[in-house]
This record gives sequence, structure tokens and C-alpha cells, in this order.
Amino acid sequence: MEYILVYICTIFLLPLLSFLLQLIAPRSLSSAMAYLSTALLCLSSILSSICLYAFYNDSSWTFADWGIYSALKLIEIPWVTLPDFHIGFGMNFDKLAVVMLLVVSLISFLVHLYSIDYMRGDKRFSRYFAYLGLFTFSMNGIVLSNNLFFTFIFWELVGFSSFLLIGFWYEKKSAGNAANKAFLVNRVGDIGMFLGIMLLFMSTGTFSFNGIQYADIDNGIMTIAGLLIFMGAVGKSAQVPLHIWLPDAMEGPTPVSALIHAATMVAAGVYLSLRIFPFLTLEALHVIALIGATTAIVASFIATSQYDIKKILAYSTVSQLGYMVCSIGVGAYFAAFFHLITHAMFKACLFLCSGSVIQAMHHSQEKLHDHSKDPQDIRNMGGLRSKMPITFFAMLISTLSLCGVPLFSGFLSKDSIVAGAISYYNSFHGLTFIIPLFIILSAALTAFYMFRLIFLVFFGESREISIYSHIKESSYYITAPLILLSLLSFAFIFTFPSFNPLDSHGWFYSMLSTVTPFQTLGYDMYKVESGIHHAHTSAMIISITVAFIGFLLAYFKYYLKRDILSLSTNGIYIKSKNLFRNKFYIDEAYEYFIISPFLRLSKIASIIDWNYYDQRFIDSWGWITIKLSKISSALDYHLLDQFIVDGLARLANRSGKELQSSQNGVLQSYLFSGVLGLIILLIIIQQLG
Amino acid sequence: MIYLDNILSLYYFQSEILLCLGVLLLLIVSVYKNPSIKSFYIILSTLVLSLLSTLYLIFDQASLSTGYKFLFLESIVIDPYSNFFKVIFLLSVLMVVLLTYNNKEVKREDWSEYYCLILISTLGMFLMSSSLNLLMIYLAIEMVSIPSYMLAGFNHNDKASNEASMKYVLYGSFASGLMLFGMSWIYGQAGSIYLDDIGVYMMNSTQFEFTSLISFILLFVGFGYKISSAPFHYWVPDVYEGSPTPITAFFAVAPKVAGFALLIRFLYTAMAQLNFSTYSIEAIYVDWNLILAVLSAVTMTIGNILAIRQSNVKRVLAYSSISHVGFIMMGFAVVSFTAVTHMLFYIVMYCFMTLGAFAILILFTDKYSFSSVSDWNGIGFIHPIICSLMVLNLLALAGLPPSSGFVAKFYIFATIIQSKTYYWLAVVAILNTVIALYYYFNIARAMFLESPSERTPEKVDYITATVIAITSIQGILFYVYWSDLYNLIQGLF
Amino acid sequence: METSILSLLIFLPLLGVVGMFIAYTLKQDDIIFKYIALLATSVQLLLTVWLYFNFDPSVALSSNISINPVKFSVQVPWIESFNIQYFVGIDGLSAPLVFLTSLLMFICILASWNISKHVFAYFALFLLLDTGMMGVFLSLDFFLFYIFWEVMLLPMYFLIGIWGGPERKYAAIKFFLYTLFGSVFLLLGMISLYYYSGIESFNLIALISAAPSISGELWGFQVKYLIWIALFIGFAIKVPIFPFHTWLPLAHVEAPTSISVILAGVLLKMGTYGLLRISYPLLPGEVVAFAYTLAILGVINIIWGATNAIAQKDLKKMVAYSSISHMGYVLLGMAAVASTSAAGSQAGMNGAVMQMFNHGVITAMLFLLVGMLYDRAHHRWIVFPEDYEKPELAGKLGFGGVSNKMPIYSGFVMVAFFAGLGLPGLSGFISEAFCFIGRFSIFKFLTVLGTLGILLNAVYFLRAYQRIFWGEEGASTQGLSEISIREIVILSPLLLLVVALGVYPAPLIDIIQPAVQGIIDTVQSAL
Amino acid sequence: MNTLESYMIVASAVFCLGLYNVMTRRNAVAILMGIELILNAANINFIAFNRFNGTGVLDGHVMSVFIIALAAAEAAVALAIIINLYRNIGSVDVDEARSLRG
Repeated sequence: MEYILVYICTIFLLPLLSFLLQLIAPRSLSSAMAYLSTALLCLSSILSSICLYAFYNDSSWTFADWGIYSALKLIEIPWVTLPDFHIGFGMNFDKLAVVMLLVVSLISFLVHLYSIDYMRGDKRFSRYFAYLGLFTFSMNGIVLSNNLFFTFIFWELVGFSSFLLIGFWYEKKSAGNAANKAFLVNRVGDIGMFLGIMLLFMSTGTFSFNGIQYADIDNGIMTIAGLLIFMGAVGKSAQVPLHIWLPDAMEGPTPVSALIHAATMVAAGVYLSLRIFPFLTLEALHVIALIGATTAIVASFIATSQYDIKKILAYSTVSQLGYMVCSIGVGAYFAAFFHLITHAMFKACLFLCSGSVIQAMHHSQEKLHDHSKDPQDIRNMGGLRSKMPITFFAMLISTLSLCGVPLFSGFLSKDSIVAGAISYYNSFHGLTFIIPLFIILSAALTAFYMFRLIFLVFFGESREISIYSHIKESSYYITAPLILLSLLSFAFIFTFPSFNPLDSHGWFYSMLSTVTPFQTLGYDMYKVESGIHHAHTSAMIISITVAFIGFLLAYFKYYLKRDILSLSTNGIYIKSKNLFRNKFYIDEAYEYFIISPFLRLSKIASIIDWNYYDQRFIDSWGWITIKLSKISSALDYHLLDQFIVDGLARLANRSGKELQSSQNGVLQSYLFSGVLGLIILLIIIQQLG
Repeated sequence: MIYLDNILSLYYFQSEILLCLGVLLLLIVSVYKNPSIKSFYIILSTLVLSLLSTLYLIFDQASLSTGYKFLFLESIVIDPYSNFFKVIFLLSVLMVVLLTYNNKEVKREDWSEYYCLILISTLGMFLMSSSLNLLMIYLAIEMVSIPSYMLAGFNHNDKASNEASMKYVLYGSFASGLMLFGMSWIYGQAGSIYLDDIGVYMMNSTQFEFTSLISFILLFVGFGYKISSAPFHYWVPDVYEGSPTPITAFFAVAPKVAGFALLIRFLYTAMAQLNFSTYSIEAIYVDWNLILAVLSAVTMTIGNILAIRQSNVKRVLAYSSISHVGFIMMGFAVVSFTAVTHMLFYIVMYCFMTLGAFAILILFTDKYSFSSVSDWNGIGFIHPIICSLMVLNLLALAGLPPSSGFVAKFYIFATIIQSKTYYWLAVVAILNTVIALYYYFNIARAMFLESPSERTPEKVDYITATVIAITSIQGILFYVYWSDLYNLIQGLF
Repeated sequence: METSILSLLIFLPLLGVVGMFIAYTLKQDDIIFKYIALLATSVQLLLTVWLYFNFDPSVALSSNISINPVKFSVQVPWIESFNIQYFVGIDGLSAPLVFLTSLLMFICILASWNISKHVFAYFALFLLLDTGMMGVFLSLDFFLFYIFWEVMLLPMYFLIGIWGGPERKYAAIKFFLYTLFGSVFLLLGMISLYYYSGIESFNLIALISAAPSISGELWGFQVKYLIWIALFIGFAIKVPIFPFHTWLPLAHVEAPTSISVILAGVLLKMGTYGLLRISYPLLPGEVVAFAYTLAILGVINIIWGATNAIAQKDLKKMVAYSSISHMGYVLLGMAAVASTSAAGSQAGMNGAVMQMFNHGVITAMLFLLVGMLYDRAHHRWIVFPEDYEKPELAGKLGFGGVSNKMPIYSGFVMVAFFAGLGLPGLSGFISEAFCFIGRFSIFKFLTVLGTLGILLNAVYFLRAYQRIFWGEEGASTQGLSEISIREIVILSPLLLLVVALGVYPAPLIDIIQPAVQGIIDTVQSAL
Repeated sequence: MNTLESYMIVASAVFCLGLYNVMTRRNAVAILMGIELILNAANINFIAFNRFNGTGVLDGHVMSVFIIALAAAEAAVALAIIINLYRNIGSVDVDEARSLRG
């Protein structure tokens, strides 16, 4: 099986290759280069599926007896070597990694394909593909790296490439702002992550996951370190309170949003949490669960009142990420990972669909030469079902899957998360009921806002007839990925050969479970697992019903246009709607409490530093010393050594003036001061001698 | 120790005698019709001859067993120390004389008397460096002073020059009066005018006597006025500004050095008890090292601080010379042979760099009639080489590498720190170094940084150029290698 | 070659000056001076490259070894009467900086190719500066070190003062006085070491063993401690460490481009180099006692520098403050020497030395880039102020959308900026990370504060980048033209270094590691 | 009555007079006279000391003789300069001569 090794390295390096090629390629070849890098990504996704297949076929669910696995573990390129301090880049090639690898390269490939048409004619066409390559490369890096240090490195690189892609259309000021915001907010998380890494290193002496996992560390330190590293995840996966960057990140091209801000990069946070899961403590897990649940509910509330199609999807992404994080928190490890994968598929599909819709709108506006209408605003759409059927069906399927309707992939993962939440409540009771509550509530909301989207965009009659008339289905470059991804949102893809993937015989679960130590610091995984088993049926029922309720609400409100219980006139309803539309005023709060005060501070600081510290402070000292020097002219020179050069100069200058008056040209005064000096001298000596 | 009677003394007195002959010749020549060139050659040859004879004596002594000759009934000593100073005097006077050759400030027809006066005061300096009793000291000081008064007022019709000489003469004679009064008291206590007898008396005087303190202070007035240490420095700036520039250069170097020669000898023979076998100091009387430490701090600080505000370059150099005196006096704070060595080293460097700076100042004052710093604007790119040499001299005066001035300052600091006392003096001194840099580089700034004012570049004559070269190049020379000079000075006692 | 190469490195520029002088006396055309300077520096660069390949890093000068320790070192008595030697040598600590110096000199000569005012003086002074810097990095005799240290002041004064910006005279004299103020304290410390150590020698290697035995009190302090303070003031002003930093923004802003490059790229490093080469091995006890203060100062440098940088409207001033902030990282790393965990101290110290080199490269790149922008637009405002001294520009808008006009240039800038804010894969990150890791092992809380710097650095770099290179085209952007081949040639070696060392820092670390280890051992013997 | 103290008192008195004179008078010639007084005070001291606690050697006398001679020389030079001053600024008041200052 040695070929696996070669494959992995190939998968890892192919995107880098495409990045470099795109950089050096001349502008004339750009379209050809685009095809080339798409081909490269295609190759890498094929290879990774082969790897996955190899794992899948592996009868003994572990590679312990499989030489190649340990061999792979052993590969470590020494990077920095000091006597007692060593960092190397090693590959952590286990099942978690291989599945993730497949997801990343597959979606990246599809997005490449999609972008060929979507980005055609852009003046930085090849630069765009270069960035995509860079991103995919660093994402693979995160997936494969076996130590925290390199995870951090690729972590930052992912952030960098996302920065580049968000700011891709930098002529728009908003794009630039969004890019900076994304980078800086991520930095906040990364600082925490870096501190956590350092803390772990100081207490275990290693960066590698295995090393840390098997080191025995004090529980308190472990909690702090775990939470600090999780801060990184909060940043990347846009959890409350650092979720603010993700909606703005939609300024980037839509395929980018699909790849980075829906499927892979934002999931990196979850992936990291999965990696560090074995050494997360119970306390840490509680916090994580709470943050996840809060994110899920907050984001879905906001999503219900947005009109920008991409913003809606963005917030739904945030809430789904909240799901995953929460399910890690509650200990439903595999459920989280499973949801990561299913979500990657259908959310990518949703974004690509929205992209196709937006492009259609845009093109028709191009034809009309009128750009007054925002092509992303769902209020300008409607009735597109007949115009672009493929897009419609793809979107419908992935929506159903997102809402967790049976027979769709979302159903499996989501309801296992709900089950996990419930079992979590069963095992801890007390206040923890809010976790399942939030989860379930946001499940209902999810169904509501997604169908709101569907109804407003595809059903009813269009509100902009002129634009509507020129709409037509997108090309195959765009629809092909849609079809493929919507296929991947069906449940049966994940469920053969044995029905429920999540019971202990399901392939997915067993596949992952082999790499998870069941006895973590905090959790007894057996307990969680059995809890999930018991909670399973109830979870299924609950999630289906709430989803259905959400659907019904949307149906009445946006399809039948019925004003249920005359809500629209209800004051509380209006208020809350405003609150949601303004995203709970979180951005404003940051602006008001942190950013502008700090900028003011920095201005003040610079004024202090130059106008006061350098110019005034010294003056004042000079002035004081003149006074002193008048008191005693001979003995206060010690004070000088506290002074800064300017002070010295000014002081000297001033006291020069003082002394100058003694040099007044009158001989008498010379003689007199000579004698006076004599007497002073005598006195001094009397004192000293 | 060899004691010689008057006749035998004459042999060792030859360099002084040569100077006297020079004076006589000049007087004779002055009655001729136009004596200028003749007198120039006369003084040149006189100086050279007496330099040769001094060198001859030095090597002659080296061949003899001991370097000490006591002439004229122990009133004068010929020893390596005095010979060393004589060489310095002769060299610096030679430089000054050469500088006046193309200078218009001193009229050619007055040359004979001008050179005459310079020679007389040179003779006085010789005596200052070698006199052993109070009488001789007084005579020597007066012999230097009286011609200096006349030199200061050499341009009879120039008001400034005249005022300068008036101040100089009154201040000088007043100071020497006080000194004499002090001398009389010392004589009264010690019962002798010979320095070593005074030393013996001081050793035996058991308790701290206020009278001896007073008399020392009064005596110091005389010396202090010669070396222009505070608080007796007031005459310096006015006199320097008033007198013709070459004479200022002369004042700035030779009499000061002579004063130091005298002061060091006086303090180390009369006011301290040495042990030449172990090269150590047995005792110090009336804590003069403390007094002088305080004075040096005051002197250097006053000199620097006042120099900052000057616009006239001559005055700047005057004040800078005061502050340099302060730096040299730091050496008195520590009473040891190393201290003396380092002071002498500093003095030599001081002579060279001051002469260098003055040479260039004289040149420009002569060619472009510079007075204030702003006149120097942009001259740097008209005379690049000379101005770079000026920068070198300024560096030396400020005591920064790459220049000999740094080495000198380094040694003075080393003296203080080696003594492991008087750190406060070191701190004051380094702060003064920083201040000093400021006003020295005002000149550098004017030369290179300011926008050039349009001037027609004048030709630089060869004699002046040579002098400038000789005096400035040593700035680098002794910076790159000074070991031998140091050893030479160390070998003086 | 073996014995003469170091002296050659030091005095080659002087030879260049002599050659120029001859050419000057022969009334040659200006261009000849440029070529002579270029020749001298390029030969020097070649020599350093040769040195890199024949250089044996395994010996650490700092560790307590025989007086004539390593390959290439030369030791001849200079002033016997005062036991001053001409003693030069190279080890892993100085080697990277020597390489950096010669590289930057070469680049700066190229960068200042279009100097037209007093060409001879400019290049002569530049080469003199080169001699000074080389001497500082190579000399192992404290006296020699001090002399070269001071020699640099003079050329710097004139280079800033004659070829600088509007405020140049003030900047020049301020720089001069500030640094002199520091170096006189250095002088006191040096002489005190000479006498108190009891061996009456300036030989740094010999002093390593002698200096720790210094005893005695002065004004109620340990003399050793006072010496440390004196040396520290001397070096701190060069670094510059917080209370002594105000000369830097002024000097950097007023100086012509290549001078700022040298200032920020090499001169700042001499402060930290001096601390590592002299204060650390000679006064280990004081270093340990002082480590906490050093750490605090480092944090202040980082935060204060970054906070000020954020507020700057002038791009060059922003870069200047950023280098204050970046030197703070070096201090962090150096503070880690007192750490009890071996890994921590090694990471910190190596990180510090790496940071010295990397920051040299990065900041040089930044200043070059700023200079190029300035050459084209004749101003470098990030946000264009209304009260701009040039009336013809008043009211005009600033930059914006430059990356459309100058894609290659903006690519370079992006790399430089992101290297500055410590993006992994570029050289800045690894050294900063190491400094943090090292410091974290001993001062947890301070490190947490310091990590704020990571964020703040990102803030000002990104803001500046967005305002200048993104958005719609501003009025000042109109006239801009893409950078020339010469400029690309100037920049690309630096870019190469930044990327290469970011991806694989081992070549650098393998050189510095043994020397640093020597220092660590010496210092930790006092723990 | 013929004791050292009495002579010393006289000398000190003369010295103080001279000092006072120098300090107060504006006339250059008068200042010169004050200086002469100081010198003479020194002379008195020398003679007195030589007479009372001197050894047989006549150092003091010699000293005073020289002082007298030199005082004369100095006075000559000083007077010449003062006359020249009078010719230049038309006055011998030292306060008039204050063009050099600062």
C-alpha cells in the first residue's frame, strides 16, 4: 500500500503547484491555466477518494498492523532544530484526515470548475485561481499537520488566502473593509490559539497532538489551554462573539463563499476542535457547547430577517457551524464531523445555486444596462423556478437536506446532533436544558428562513418583470457542480451499506471511532454514545416536527401570503424583527466600545509621544533646572544625567543666557566676581575639607 | 642631582640664551628700513636653533646618568619635564609665526617688535616650565604676561584690541598681585622661597592650617588666571576676541600650557610629597585635589554652556579653550603619576587641535573676513578639503573618534575611573562632552548643511596650507597610533 | 585569505574611499564614484558569501575559550601601553549581521544611484559608514568596538543633514546628540570594566571570565550594576528602547531612503548586538536580575510603537514606529535568557537573533518601497492631510487603487507588509513566534500583553495597505508608473530572503544556534 | 611694638585698601594704583617675614626688590595701554570700554 504515501504527498502539493503556475503564467494563457488547475484539483480529488477507498476497504478498522500508516506517521521533515527545542512538519494521516481531505479537494475542484464560467472576463482571472490554489494547499496543510505549530502556520495561511479572496474586488471599499475585518477578527482568535499552543508546549514540551494527548497535565491548565485553542476555532468558525466577519466576507466572489466561507475554511475550526477533542476537559466542553448553541440560535434568528440572499446563507452557515461546535461540546464527536461533511456538501451547493441566481440577475441587468437594483436582494427576485429549473431543483434538494428532512443527508447528521444534545441534558440535567432547547429552536428557524428564501426566490411572480424577462439558466460549467453536489446531499450516499451510519455498526461511526480515544479527560464516550442511542427516536421525531412547523410558517407567510395571527401589526414582532435585521447590534457595539476608542487612544498616544514627551516634557525639565541653577550654580549638574538630549541642549542654552549676563564686558565686575568666586571657593572648601 | 653654579649653568641654559640673542637681533633689525622679512627669518632661525639645542640637550642628558640639572643656585631645573614643555612651546610658537606670514591682521612693518614680544614671552614660558622657587615663578609669569599685554593691544588703533589689552593688563596685574600676597604668606610660614623647602614645611605642619589654605588659594589666583580656570576666566573671551587672530591662537595655546607646566610642578613639589622610588604619592597638603576637582567641574561647565550662545567663532573657540582647561584640570582630582601623564597627553593633543582649528579660522578670517558662525555657511563645498580637516579638528575638540581628541578624553576619563573616586566629576564631564558637541557642530552644520552663499573661492597659500595639514593630520595620526607618544610622556619622570 | 578576510571586510570600503579621493583629485566625472562604491560593496558582498561557505559556526566566541578562538580571527597588539588590541573575529552571532550589512550596503548603493547632489561626498560617507558597521560587528576588543561604534555617527550626521528632508538639520543634530549621549555612558562603562575587572584589558573574550568577579560599591550600588546600567543606556538608545526612542521617527523620516534603510536595517541591530555580545556574557548576574525589566520594556516597545504607528498619517513614519515595535520582539526574546526551561531560553534567544536579521531584511524592504513610492508621487501620505506644506498639492486627494497602476510593486509591498505583521511562510513570523514562545516560558502575563502586538501590527499594516493600494484611484495615483527593472533587482534579493527564510529557516538557525547557546550557558551560569 | 604681628596688620590693611580700591574705582589709573598697593602689601610682608622668622638668607629682601622693579615695568606697560585707550575712546573710565562682552 506504499502508493498511499505518494498519493498523500501529491494531494498535498498539487494545489501549491497550481498556485505557483498561476503566479508565473503570462496573462495571455490565463484561461488555459484555469483549465489546468481545475484538472490538477480534479486529479487530487480522485487521488483522495482512492485513499478513502483504501481506508474503507481496510478490514481491521485500524492501521495498527498496517505498516504504511505508522510509516506515514513517522514522516517528519525537521524544520527547526535547537538542542532542546524541535519542530518538524509531520503528516497525521488518519481516517479523520482522509475524509476531510476528500471533502476539501472535491469541493475545491467543483468550485474551480464553477469559477471558470463565473469569473470569466474578470481582469484578475489568473490571480483568482492562484489564490484558490493557495487556499486549498493551506487547507490541506491544516488537515494533514500532526502538530499544533504547523496547524497554526497553515491556519494563518488559510486566513491570509481568505483575506485575499474576500478583498478580491478591492475597488469596492466595502470589499476592502470586509477583508481587513475578516483578517483582524481571525487574528483575535489566533492570538488565543497561539497562547494556548504556547501554554501546552510549556506544560508538555511538545507540539504534536499525540504527544499532548498522552501527556498528563493538570486539569486546570488543560481547561485553559483547551479554551484558548478553541478561541482560534471561534474565530475561524465564526462563533459568537467573533461571528461578525463571516457575513461581511460575502463581499468576495460567490464560489469563494461556497468553498471557503461555507464548506471548508470555516469548518477548519470544527476540525481543529475535533483534533483537540481527546484532551478537552469537561469544563471546557461545557463552555464549547454553550457557545455553539448560542451561535446556532442567534445566527438563525438573524437569518430570518435578512434580504440579501448570500447574507441569509451566511447566517445559516454560522448557525450550522454552531450546531457542529455545540455537538462537539456535548460530546457527540462523530455527529459533529458527520454534520461537517454533509453540511459542506449542501451548503456549498446552496451557495453555488445562489451564485448562479445572482449571475443570472446580473447578466439580465447587463442587458438592460440598469444597475439600480441589487442583484443579490431576494425582494427583486421571484418565480425563477420556471426560468432556471436546474438551479431550482438543486437548491430545493440542498434546502431539504439542510432542514433535516428524511432521506436527505442533513437528516442523519442533524438529528444525531439533536440526540446528542438531548442525551447531554439527560446526563447533566439542570441548566443544560438550554442547549437542546436552542438546538431544536434553531432547527425550526432553519426550516423557516430557508423556505422563506425558496418561496421568495423561486415561487410567486417576479417583482422585477423587466429583469425577470431576461433571466436564463446558467451554463454547464455552473450547473454541473450543482447537480453533483445536490446528488451528494441525498442520504443514501452516506448510508450504504448499513442503514444508520451513526449506530455503532454504521461504517462512518466505526471508521471514526477507531481514531478517537474513548476515555477522554472529560467524557465517557460510551456513555454519550449509549445516551445518543436512547435519545435517538425522540430526537428524530422532534427534529422532523419542528422542521415541519418551520416549513408551515414559511409556507403561510411567504407562499400563501397569509398574515398568521396578524403578526405584522404586533409591536413585539416588529421590534424583534428590527433587532434581528440589525444583527443584535453586535457590530455597532464593537465599533462603539472597542474600535473607535482605541483609534482615539492611538491618536492621543502619538500626540503624547511626539508633541508632549519629546517636545514639552523636556522643556519643562529645562525650565525647572534653570530655576534650580539660579539657586546653586555649581552643584546641580548631577540632575542633568536624568535628562534627554534636547533637554540638555535647551537647558544649556538657557543657563548660557543666565551666565552670559555675568560676562558683561565691565572689567570691575570681572575682578569682583573673581574675588567673589575666591570667597565662594573658600567657603566650599571649608564645608568639604 | 647635579647643582651647578652660574657659569656652568650657562651651558644648559643655551636654548634660552639663543632666544635672548634672537630678541636682541630683532631689536637691532627693527631700526632698519623695512625689517619685515628679515625679522621673519630671524625669529624662524631662532626658534629652529633653540629647538635643535633643546633636542640636543635632551639627548645629551639621556647619555648622562640623571636627567636633573639645577642651574643658578637651584632656581632653575633642566629636566625631561621642562624640556618636553620647551619643545611644545617652540613648536606651537613656530606654528603661530608661520600662520602670521600671510596674515594681514598684523601689519608687516610691525613684525620685528611683534616677533620680539613673542620671543620674550616664549622665554618666559621656558622659565615657567623650569623654575623652582617663588621668585623665579613670579618673574617667569610676569615675563610671559607683560609681552602678552602688549600683543593683545598690538593694533594700537583698533578699539577692540585696545580694550582687550586694557582688561588683560589690569586683570593680569591684579591676579599677580594677589598671587604675590599669597606667596608672601607662604614665605612667612615656610621661611623659604624654594618649593622643596615649602614642601618640607608642609609635611611637618601637623594640623590643618587655615593660613596655608588661604595662601594657597591666593597663590592659585595667579596660576588660575594664567590657565584661565574659573573663576578667573573672565578676561579670556574678551581678550581673545579683541586681539588679532594669530595672537589669539598664540594665547590659546602657549601661555596656558606654560601655566599648566608651572601649576603641575608647583603642586607636585610644594604641595605634595612624592616617592620617586615607588612612583607613589605619600601625602597631599591642603586637599588641593578636591579644590581643583570642583574648579574643573565649574570651569568646563561654564565654558561649554557659555560657548553654546556665541555667534562669533573666535569667542566660541575661546570658551571651548576654557572648557578644555576644565577637562585637563580633571587630572588634578587624582594625584598620581598616571594622572600627570594623562594630563600632559591631553595638553599635547589640545595644542595641536586648537592650533588646527585656529589655523583654519585665521585662513578664512583673512580671506573672507569671517566673524560670526553664519559667515561659514556653505563654505564646506567651496573648500572641501580644508573644511573636512576643520571637521576633523572639531571632532577632536569635541573628543569623538576618529580623532586624537577622543584618545585624550579617554585617558582623562580613565584617570578618574582608575582612582575609583570622583565619579560625579566623570558624569559632569561626559555631559559636558555632549553639550560641547552641539556648538562645535554648529560650525560643521554651517559649513556643510547650510545652503552655500555665493563666494568666489580664494587661493590658499602654501605655508598656511602646510600648517593646517600638519596640525590637522595629527588628529588622525595620534588616533591611529599614539603608543610611542604615551610612552615618551610616561618616561618624563 | 583566512586571516585577512575580516580586516578586508572592514577596510575595503576605506580603500574605496581612497580610490574615490584619487578619482576626485583627478577631476573625474561623478559616475565614476558610483561605480567605485558599487565595486567596493559588491566585492565585500562576495567576500561575505565566501565567508558564509567557509565559515564554521560550531565555535561560540561567547563560551569561555582560549583567547584566540576561531577561524578567521586576528589578534595583534595595537596600543601596548594600554593593552588595547586589534582583535577581530566572527561567530554565529555576528555572521548574519555581517552578511546583512554587506547585502544592504550593496542594495543601498544601487538604490541611491540617482543621487546628483555632491556625489563624491555622499558615496564616500556611505562607505565610511560601512566600515564603521562592519567594525562594530567584527571587533572583539571593547575599545575597538567603541571606536567603530562612534565612527558611524559622523557619516550618519552628514548623510542625514545634507541629503535629508525638510527637517534634516534638526534631525541630524538630534540623532547625533542622542546617540552620543548614549555612547559616553558606554565609554564610562567600558573604562570601568577595564579597571574593575582587574585584568586591565579590553579583550571581550578575556573579560568574560574576569568581569563577573567585579566587586565594590558606588553611591550605594553594586559597581557591576552601575556598569550594566551605563552599558544598557548606551545600547538602549541605539535599539531604541522605550524612553529613548524619540530620535528614531524623526531621523528615519528625514533621512534619504537608503539611509533610512541602513538606519533601520543595521544600526538598530547594533544596540541589541551590543547587549548580546558585551552585556550578556560579561555581566550575567545583572542580566538575570534585569531580565524582568527588559521584558517590560520589550512589551512597552511593542505596544507603544504599534499604537503610535496606527495613528500615523505619513507612511514612512508609520514604518519607523513599526520598527520600534518590532525591536520590542527582540527584547522579548532576549529577556527569555533567564528562563529556567532550556527550550524556552533557546527559543527566545535564537528567536531574538533571528528577529534581528529578519527585521533587518523586512524593514529595509519596507523603506525601499516607501522610497520608491515617494520618488513617484513626491509625498507618502496614507491619509492626505489638509494642512500639507506644499500648497500646489493642498486639497488634492491621497493615494488609492495603486495596485491597479503598479501591480508588481503592490505585490512586493504586500509581501513586505505581511512579513511585517508576521504571516507564517514569511520570515517575520518564525522569529516573532520564537520570541514569544521563549518569553512565555518565564513571564506569562507580560507575554499575554505582548501578543496584543500581533493584532496591532496587523491593524496598521492592513489599514495602510487598504488605503493606498485598494479602493478607487486617488488623485496622487494618476501619475504613477510601474517600478523599473533596477528597482526590481534591488528588491528581489530581499524578497527572496524573506520567503526562503520563512519557508525554511534552518540555514539561518544552524549558524546562530551554537553562538547563542554559548551566551545562554554563560548567562545561565549566574542563575 | 616692633613685632611681626604689627607689620602683618599693616600689610593686611594695605592689602585691603588696595583690594577696595580695585573693586570700587572706575578710573583705570586708580585701579592700577590699587594694584600697586597690593604689591606693596606683599613687599611689607616679605620684608617683615624675612626680618622676624627668616633664616640668615635675604630671600625676602631680594623678592621685594624684584617686585618693585617688576611693578614699575608693569605700571609702564599698563599706563601706555591706558593712554592708548584714552586716545581711542577719549576716557580712562573702564566702564566706557565694554564693547567686548557676552
